[in-house]
Amino acid sequence: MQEITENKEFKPLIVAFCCNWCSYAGADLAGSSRLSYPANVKIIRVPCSCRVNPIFILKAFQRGADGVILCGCHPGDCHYSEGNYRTRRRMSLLFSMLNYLGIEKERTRVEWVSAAEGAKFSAVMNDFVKTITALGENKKLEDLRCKSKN
Amino acid sequence: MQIQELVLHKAEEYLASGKVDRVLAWKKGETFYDNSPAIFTKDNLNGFVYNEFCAPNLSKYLVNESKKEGKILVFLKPCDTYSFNQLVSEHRIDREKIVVIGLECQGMLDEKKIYNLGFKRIEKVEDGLDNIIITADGQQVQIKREELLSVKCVDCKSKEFAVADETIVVNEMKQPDKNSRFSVVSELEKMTEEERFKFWQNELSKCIRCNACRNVCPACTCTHCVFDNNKSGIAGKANSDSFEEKLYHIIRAYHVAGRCTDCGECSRVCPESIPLHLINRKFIKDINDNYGEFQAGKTVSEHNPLVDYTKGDCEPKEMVGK
Amino acid sequence: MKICYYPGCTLKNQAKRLDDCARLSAEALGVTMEEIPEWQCCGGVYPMAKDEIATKLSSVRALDYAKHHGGTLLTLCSACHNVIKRVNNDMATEKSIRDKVNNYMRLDERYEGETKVIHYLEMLKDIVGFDNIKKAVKNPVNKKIGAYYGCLLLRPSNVMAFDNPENPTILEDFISAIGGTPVKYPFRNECCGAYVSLTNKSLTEQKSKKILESAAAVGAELVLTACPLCYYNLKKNGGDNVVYFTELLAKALGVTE
Amino acid sequence: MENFDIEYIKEISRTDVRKCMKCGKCSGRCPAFNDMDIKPHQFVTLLGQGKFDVLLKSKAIFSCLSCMACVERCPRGVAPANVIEAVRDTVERMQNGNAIKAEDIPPIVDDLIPQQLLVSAYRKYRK
Amino acid sequence: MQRIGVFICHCGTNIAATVNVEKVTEALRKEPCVVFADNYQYMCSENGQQLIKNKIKEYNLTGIVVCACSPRMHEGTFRKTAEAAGLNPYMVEIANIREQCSWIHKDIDEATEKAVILGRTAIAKLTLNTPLTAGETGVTKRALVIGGGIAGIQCALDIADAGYEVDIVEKRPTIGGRMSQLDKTFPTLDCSACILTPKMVDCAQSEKIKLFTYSEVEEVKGFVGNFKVKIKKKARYVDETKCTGCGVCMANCPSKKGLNAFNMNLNTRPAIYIPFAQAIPNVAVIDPEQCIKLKTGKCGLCQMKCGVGAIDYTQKDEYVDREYGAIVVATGFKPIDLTNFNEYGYADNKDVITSLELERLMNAAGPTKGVLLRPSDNEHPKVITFIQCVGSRDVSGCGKPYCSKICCMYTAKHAMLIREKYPDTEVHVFYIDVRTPGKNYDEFYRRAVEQYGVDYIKGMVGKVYNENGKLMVQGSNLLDNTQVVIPSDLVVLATAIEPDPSVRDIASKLTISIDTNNFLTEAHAKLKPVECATAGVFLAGVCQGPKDVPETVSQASAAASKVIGLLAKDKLKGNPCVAHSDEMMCTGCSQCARVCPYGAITYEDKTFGRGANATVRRVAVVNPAVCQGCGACTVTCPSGAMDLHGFSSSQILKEIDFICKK
Repeated sequence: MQEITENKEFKPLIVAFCCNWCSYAGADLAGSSRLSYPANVKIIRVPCSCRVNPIFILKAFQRGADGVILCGCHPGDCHYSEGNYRTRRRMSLLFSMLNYLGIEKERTRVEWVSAAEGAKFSAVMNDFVKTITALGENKKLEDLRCKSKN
Repeated sequence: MQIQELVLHKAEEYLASGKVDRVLAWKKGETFYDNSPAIFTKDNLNGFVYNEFCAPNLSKYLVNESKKEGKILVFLKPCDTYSFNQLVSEHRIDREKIVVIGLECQGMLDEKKIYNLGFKRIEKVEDGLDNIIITADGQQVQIKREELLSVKCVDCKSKEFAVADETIVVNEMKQPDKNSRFSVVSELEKMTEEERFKFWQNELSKCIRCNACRNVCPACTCTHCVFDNNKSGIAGKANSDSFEEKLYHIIRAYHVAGRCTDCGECSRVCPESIPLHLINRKFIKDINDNYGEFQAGKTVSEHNPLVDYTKGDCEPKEMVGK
Repeated sequence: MKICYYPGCTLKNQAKRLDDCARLSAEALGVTMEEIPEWQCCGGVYPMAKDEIATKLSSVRALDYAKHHGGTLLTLCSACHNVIKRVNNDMATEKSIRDKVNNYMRLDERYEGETKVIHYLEMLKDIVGFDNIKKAVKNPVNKKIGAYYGCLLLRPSNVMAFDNPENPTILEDFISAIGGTPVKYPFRNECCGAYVSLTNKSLTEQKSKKILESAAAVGAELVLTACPLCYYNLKKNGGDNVVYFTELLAKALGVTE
Repeated sequence: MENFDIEYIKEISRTDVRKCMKCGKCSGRCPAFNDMDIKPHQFVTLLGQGKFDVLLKSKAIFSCLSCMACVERCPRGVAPANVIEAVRDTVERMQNGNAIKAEDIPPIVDDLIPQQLLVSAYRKYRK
Repeated sequence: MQRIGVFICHCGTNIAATVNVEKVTEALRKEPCVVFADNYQYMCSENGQQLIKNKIKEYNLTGIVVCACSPRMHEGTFRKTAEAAGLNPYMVEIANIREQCSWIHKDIDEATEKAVILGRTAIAKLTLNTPLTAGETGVTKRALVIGGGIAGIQCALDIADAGYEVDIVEKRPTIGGRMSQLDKTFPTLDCSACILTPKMVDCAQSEKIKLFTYSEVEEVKGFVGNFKVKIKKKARYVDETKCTGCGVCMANCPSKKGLNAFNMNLNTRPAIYIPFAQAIPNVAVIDPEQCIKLKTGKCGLCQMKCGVGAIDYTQKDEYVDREYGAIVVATGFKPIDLTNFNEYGYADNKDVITSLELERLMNAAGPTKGVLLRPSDNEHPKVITFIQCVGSRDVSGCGKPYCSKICCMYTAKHAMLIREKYPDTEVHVFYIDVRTPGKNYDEFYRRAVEQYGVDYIKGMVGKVYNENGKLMVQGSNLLDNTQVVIPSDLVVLATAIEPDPSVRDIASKLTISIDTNNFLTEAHAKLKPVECATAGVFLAGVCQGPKDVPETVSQASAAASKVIGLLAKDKLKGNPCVAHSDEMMCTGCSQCARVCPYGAITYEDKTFGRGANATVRRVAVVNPAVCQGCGACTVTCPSGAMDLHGFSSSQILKEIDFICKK
């Protein structure tokens, strides 16, 4: 049980990339509906989930993120009609590769959140924080130079 | 007639007729194994060689060669032809300027494996098809070819020419077993995350960032590589810690994903013998398993699994760790 | 093929005919109903309250046995089917019930609603196939028959998933398969009065009579049921023409007199 | 000892009465409607209003046939039958108030009565 | 070196109650490049904006960060403010400290800390911003209206009236839509055809309007101002230009058993038919499923009888390519399928009908010539019971969760009309609530009760069954707490409506978002009710949400005014946040063009260097007018040559840095 007590102290840093049209609006709706999620979730707005370069995700881990989540419109609802389909392939392959290299598969996630799904956004973030908290700190993809700035 | 002579004849014939101005082939090096890519002209065919130590994939050299004036004859082994097609697809080489001669390949050899047999002084290595005849330390031994194959040839993907204007094949080439190619990837997949992490941590920590893999890779033909570009945010010339090793290899593999033909040059040239092809092959396996079989460079094509998609593609969570 | 079968107490007693005919017919259609050992009474009614655990254990025992013996549990009595299927749904979807039941039962492997519960009629429709029954019929029934579904097979439809709850057709299809002419009447899915017949006979009488009148109005010569309690209530209230559906099946197949 | 109150009924009923939009379809469908002092839709309303005593005095809890017609047809996903059963369970558990006693049974049993009926009635009317 | 001003908004107490704005101001003031930082109660107010403008000038700011509500709310506002003060509007960054901070966190310290981080991140991003200027594109001065119901008709007429060309694409053989099936309209009870058909005729006669009936939208390409649409004209097997609509073919057609969809399948029509007398265009069409000639090769009677030689059995589907500046979707609705509601006996009883079927039974052009006769035996029904909310407000999964909005009013209309025409008829209405918000609506409903004596019963029907030829309607009467059974001759179900199923396909072709009920999503529920998130696409009618005729017409006119506003422009200012390729790094590999959904990327052979050193390279070129700025190309580009203005890789990486900075 010691582990769990330790984890309680640990507040993971979550970087969430949200597409401007659906998921960022979903996050706004979560806000206007006062549906809370932990403050350690920080959102970066991108025009479309397909703007997210694997480099961004790796960089976030390097800088000390413990979990990275990418949110976009539901497949079929992309504002740019097909961006999220590309995201789906790219991230499937990237996350599969990260897992192949031994990175915990729970650390990366893709979720489709529409502009109407404020409740889903909040639920997803709460769940992701919970998952990452249980998983513990990101040690496998950290950059010690960045950590030393603590 | 031996294949080496046939190849040389072909080069001479084309040069003499004026159909081509230059020939891209291999040139004999100082030792028995270090044959390297070279340009030959009508006046200079010195050191022309084709034997079991001609592993380098010549396709990539055409990127620069085809920019120059005149026509070029290139010799490509079956696996090299895929890289050639891929580069044509990406408009990196000008097909019009090139004559492709496909060459028989029974699998190239790895000199390290010969040295590992324990010889002190190797005098001669001869190709006896199934067996390799080595004369060393005053004796002659025969070793099965499979045991000496270069890492890139161990799991040969195909003996078929994806493209060739002519071919030179003396002995029949045996089609490789398709299924064996992904067996090591599958084994790695079966390990736990921790085991895999250890495996790769150990392998990638050997990386000295010599960039040999990148320089040899036929898919890496960017004018300026992102790793050399200060604006990219990931520029870096040395591995300062374990993260950068991973970053470099993940991003490199990702950048060639869907375009990598699995030619294995990266692993062949790695001075630290890191099995880099296992990273690329994982992408290929994931693509095959989830988006349908795909072989980059099989044809000159607009398609690539990373630019295509279907509406019914699986979700990341359905693929990761499966 | 063999399927685990849960008969239930009434089928061992008052409704023996329902059971006997079902077994004979199934055998003739190539299905062996393997009665599961040491089954216990399902309780007759599904306990709806959230804290009802003990009353569900007998069903879970039967379900767990079937899970390890083919994965399917066949029922015949409508009441047993309703109780077992709904308990199974609780085990699959209600975490608090699932945990409590499993804590109590201490099975080698947790039971989480894995077993598929099918009613004898679903077996006829999906495993044997009504077309094959049609082919096997020796003595076509040749009567106008009103199917009486009652409540238990159909409702609640989100759990029972048996047929369209307001416009079911499976019994009518069955009737056609054995050579009868199905007649639809509006009260075929109304309640007969159920267990209230023990304490409020007039309510049951009123409900049952209405059903029988409704069937008679469309010219039904026989009324079919799958439930011993419906059978009783209807019989008690003038339904001399009420029969179990398996009785007709057995007759049509020529396995009984 | 359990604390029998309105919350107790709400808890064991496994249904959310706040979802009710007061359309009355449950009562429009109920086959035992005329035998009920409190009607199906009223059970839902009274539970929502917290009228514990009124619910406990209901006789209708013994008329409900558990036929599930009200549950089936509710457009809002409310289960009036669950409320009725929850009230009945509470009444029986509170007072140890069994609606039928063992000695009541023999006189009403006839030759044809199915076991199922006795078992069901026992389940419904005794705790 | 930039000179950045930071403006922190209290948003009244919306932000200030949870975020210590003073602390945030202090912290952000210390950030590099920041020369000014202050907070204010309402930054978006006139005074707040003035503050920003003053400080831009006073401190000679090169960029501003506003820590306030979501950029989706006021990014545009602050960009305009900056522009007014002489700053490039794209030198503005917003830190979302309301929706994504103060509103979701309770702990002041935690929220303040997060606000500081978000502010720092925005400042860091801003240090890499560059002034951007929007490009311009031309506008094709023609609009497309998809759907030829009252919404499409009104919209097209308004656009045409402003002098612009407009095409209507209608999948059925005639325009008119659902309204053409209605008998009378509430709350005035005018005859639907009388008010609709003149508008239909206007459409046909307008020089500006082109009708594509019996046609569908096959493919949509392009973007606002420049849509390219492929229209499929289905084969009518009748030459539209020759047919005079005389009807001789119909009279002679031997295959007469096709269900008449216009009459809700209550009667039949020949294989060659004109949907109804006032159809526009008044041209026959052959149903290929039913036509003997087309199915067997034999017959050909209509061709023989046609005086103008209009019949052409060899006609094929045709495709037409058209260009448009704007598109209006007005695809309308249909009543839901009643399979899940058989407690009302619709499947088993001919005399249980939907309200739309009743419209046809009451209409003079309907199957009964306007005499109300019940379908089973053509008798006058003496007792008619209406059931409201059939499938509406149903969250059980059987029906629709929303209120269909029109049923209360049309039921009152039906009840009233029946009582007026057949005073000996008894009319009952089961209702849950009567909803009549609208001008003269409640008065209308009350008239049905007070003047016409319609019996409204508060309660719902549980079962409808046939007993001795009477339809027994069993329901509750909640006001006297009884269960009633009304023996009726006709039962009318106020069936819920849902968007026409074709809308899904249209939505995906136009990339407009659609909700779980298949209604199209407007750009803003209150302030942009007829616009779509996709620029240049507008909505009208029930495809966006349940509406009655007056509301549909208003929305259609609103959409038309938006279209006219768009077409009136000669140039459209684009979004400057578009992709651009660094030609020094581009290898010309062509992957980017393959992922571009807009075809905005092309390649050029470009000469680099001079004289002997000159080399020719193939490089990507982005058309900024066509690019919509999704960024798909930036990730596909392995050499990092492709980047996106406003969301550049270095900006995003900087944001990551600052978010992760501990």
